[in-house]
Amino acid sequence: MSAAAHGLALVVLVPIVGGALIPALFRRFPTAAWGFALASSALTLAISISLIRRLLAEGPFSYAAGGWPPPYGVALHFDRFGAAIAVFSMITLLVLIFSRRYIPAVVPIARIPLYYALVMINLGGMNGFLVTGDLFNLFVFMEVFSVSAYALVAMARGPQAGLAAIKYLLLGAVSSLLVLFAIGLIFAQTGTLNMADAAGRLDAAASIVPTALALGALTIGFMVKAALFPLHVWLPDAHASAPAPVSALLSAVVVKAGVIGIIRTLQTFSDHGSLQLMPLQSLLIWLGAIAVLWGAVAALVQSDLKRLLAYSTVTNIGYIFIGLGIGSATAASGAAVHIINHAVIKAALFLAAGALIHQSGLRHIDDLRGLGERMPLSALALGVALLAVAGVPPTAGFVGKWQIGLGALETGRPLLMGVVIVGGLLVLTYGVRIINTLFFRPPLHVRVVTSREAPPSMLAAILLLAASSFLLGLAGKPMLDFVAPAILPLTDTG
Amino acid sequence: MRKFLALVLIAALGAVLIAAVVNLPEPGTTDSPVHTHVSAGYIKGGHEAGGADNLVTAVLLNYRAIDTFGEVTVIFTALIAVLAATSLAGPTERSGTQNIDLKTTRVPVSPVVSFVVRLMAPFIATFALFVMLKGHELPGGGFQGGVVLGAMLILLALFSGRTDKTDDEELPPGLRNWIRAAGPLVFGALGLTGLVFSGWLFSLPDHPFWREMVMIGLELGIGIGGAAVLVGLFRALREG
Amino acid sequence: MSVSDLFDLLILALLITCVLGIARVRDLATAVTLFAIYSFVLCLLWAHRGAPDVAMTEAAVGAGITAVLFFTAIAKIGRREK
Amino acid sequence: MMAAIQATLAGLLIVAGAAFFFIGTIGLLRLPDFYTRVHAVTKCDALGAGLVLLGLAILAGFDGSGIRIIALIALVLLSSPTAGHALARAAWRAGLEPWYRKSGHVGQ
Repeated sequence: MSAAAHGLALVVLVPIVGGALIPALFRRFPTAAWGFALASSALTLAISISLIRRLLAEGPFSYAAGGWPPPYGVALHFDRFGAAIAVFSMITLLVLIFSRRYIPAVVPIARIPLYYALVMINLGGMNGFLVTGDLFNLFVFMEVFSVSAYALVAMARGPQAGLAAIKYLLLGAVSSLLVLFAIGLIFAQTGTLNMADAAGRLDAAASIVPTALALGALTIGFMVKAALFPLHVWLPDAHASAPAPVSALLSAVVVKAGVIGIIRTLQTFSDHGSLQLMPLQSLLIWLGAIAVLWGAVAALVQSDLKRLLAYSTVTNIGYIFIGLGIGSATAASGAAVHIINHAVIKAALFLAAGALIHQSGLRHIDDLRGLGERMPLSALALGVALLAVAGVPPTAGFVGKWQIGLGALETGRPLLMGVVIVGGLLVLTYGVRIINTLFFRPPLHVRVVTSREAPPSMLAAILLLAASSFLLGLAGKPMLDFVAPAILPLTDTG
Repeated sequence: MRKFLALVLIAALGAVLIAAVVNLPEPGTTDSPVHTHVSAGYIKGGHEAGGADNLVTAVLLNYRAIDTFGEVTVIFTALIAVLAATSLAGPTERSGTQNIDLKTTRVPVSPVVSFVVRLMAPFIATFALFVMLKGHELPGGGFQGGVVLGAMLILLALFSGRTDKTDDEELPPGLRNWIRAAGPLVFGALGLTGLVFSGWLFSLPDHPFWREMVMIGLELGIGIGGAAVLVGLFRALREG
Repeated sequence: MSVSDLFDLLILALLITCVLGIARVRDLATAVTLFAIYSFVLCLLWAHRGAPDVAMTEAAVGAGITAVLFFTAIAKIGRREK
Repeated sequence: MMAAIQATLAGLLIVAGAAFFFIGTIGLLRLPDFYTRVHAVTKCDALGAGLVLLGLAILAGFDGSGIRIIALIALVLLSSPTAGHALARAAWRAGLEPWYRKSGHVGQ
């Protein structure tokens, strides 16, 4: 039992307890909450890096919370999908750095500690969701990050954010109930909540009907959380009206929980002998393909920058699901890498857009003309991230999309390759349009002329993320190799 | 038309749910997996290993403590969420004009009700504490005691006849935030003590006396924290 | 069918009646009252099925605190559904 | 002998309590306005539940659970009239007019 394994429980414990402490500690000094949140997320990041080091040395490992062996206790499990917690912690850290100057401008000062508490609790819930090996525990941590996400959306001022938060809350609550119902069905069939144990015992269950329905309910529930077409309706409103750092967090990190949830579902049910996952996977391909095209076209017609970015998330979630649906080693590892790469790119996009909007006070794309001259670094970061999200080589967005397209060709689906390419071109179209607007059009709005470059704390986060969304493309091969062992068990399902 | 569509959707969903449930193993039969697998292990080992006569408490605080940690976090987050969302009005509109209107329209509290509520409050509080402290032996526990305590406090806030004063005077605000976070915090403490005493995070001490003490501490944290959260929700909704 | 089963059936019928009522009424205060009744009946079901822990929580939260919270919210937004 | 008396007494009390419940419920359905219905329903709670509980207490004997039931009776006797009072008072404050017979119909 090396010390690193305790980290599996600590990546949950540290951010949540840190978050719970913030309102109590910083009631008198609201702005000081920033430093504390930063410190505890840095600690979380350090712990998750130590977990990855152990993973590389020894392979996947488990931790029995409370010392109770599974299936009696809750087993936490760390595999190569779980390694995403390091990236998510990193993004949360950068979002927190960005928030330092941004949040006091949009949140009443007395509520600032609440914002930091919610961000930390959200991080803890995400980490718990990613590392748990237990179905009910999965649900509990899903609730932790969902409830905090609803509240974070509602933090923005104005009735629009409130309505968006309520829409998000309603759909999210229905999806949570579906997941809970499915967990109940699985428990009634197998008598266990441990995922590995349940996977082994599903075959012996008396009837296949509840098992199949549990699979369906889990898939639909997680599809809502992942905002896969046609269950994405909550996403554009929520992500467009939330404060910029919250949009970054939600689009980059929180929707990925739904994707990981589907991966865990496929893992659990892939052992089931008589249950064919084939129809589910072709459903995922179809929905993913529609999502790619729908998201790209809807983004093209948006005039609001943040709404456009929100639709771009719909597109990218579509890509990931195409990859998972194809299920071949090439495509699925591409999808897994795209989970990470899109997280980095989308965080860069939303933070850069947030900086532009915050400094100029304008959010319509046409109003932003010529802002590139006034805020060169933020605008440049937005441009790089836009190219990355379109999948221009050698940026980070290219790796995943290329692999997914390759996988489509390998499995004899040239049409799907076409969808991947067309989607990329559509994204490139609006990307170039925005870059053109920012840099090569004369200013139209008077506020553009008086805007100044974002403060250093915002710039640091934006530039780091934009640089990573460029450089991660060069690290494509090692990343693909890293996720490959985790993907293998998924690939026999097809 | 929309009504009809909704009806069809609900009926389809209902049919699916019913189809799933009727195909489940019969509830109550001794050989269904629910009773033979993990639960059987709890029943066999729960008393000694779990350290509580009430198996529900043993599962909540011992076997699946990390789940309970998540649950108290959700409760705490719900309060934070409501507090955050009530800032929707923005800082300028929050100057008590609305409250003054409410006060003038509010019916004064009946002296009879106020007297009876204040007469019964100590009994309810005693019961709530009893439920919390005895949760490891009898039905009950932190969550149950907490909601009873919270209900009592809300009842007092509604009827104590002190509507002219703000509730802020009941507890110093600094302390209030600590108490609201009590649930997650006691589990944080459990995480660390578990590591010190038995080498696992979220584990209870092996010694029966200390285990009982830790369990009571957890129940009190869950209960008092939960009650504070409920009162906070009530206050946020009334004033926010 | 034993008396115990009949009791369950009666409670289930009451639950469904309450839910239909909640869906039909336009007055929010009535809906909340019906919801409190629903919770209380459900509490009986929990107690009868041997889950006193859950029954106690349901009685306090469902029939007590949520009703108060709902009424507090209704006091702000008005009691008629638009 | 003792047990028989106990059981008979308890049975009588429980039946009496049930009768109050029955009458109270009829009152709830048949009485003309809010105030009279509150009047009927409060009888259900206070006397109906009180008598049933008293019967149960006699059946249980004066050990732990019997004493607990007595405490319950005290609570019911306190809370039920208070609830009735609060309901009627709220209705009155809200401006609900009590029902009374129109003068032309008196005595019919």
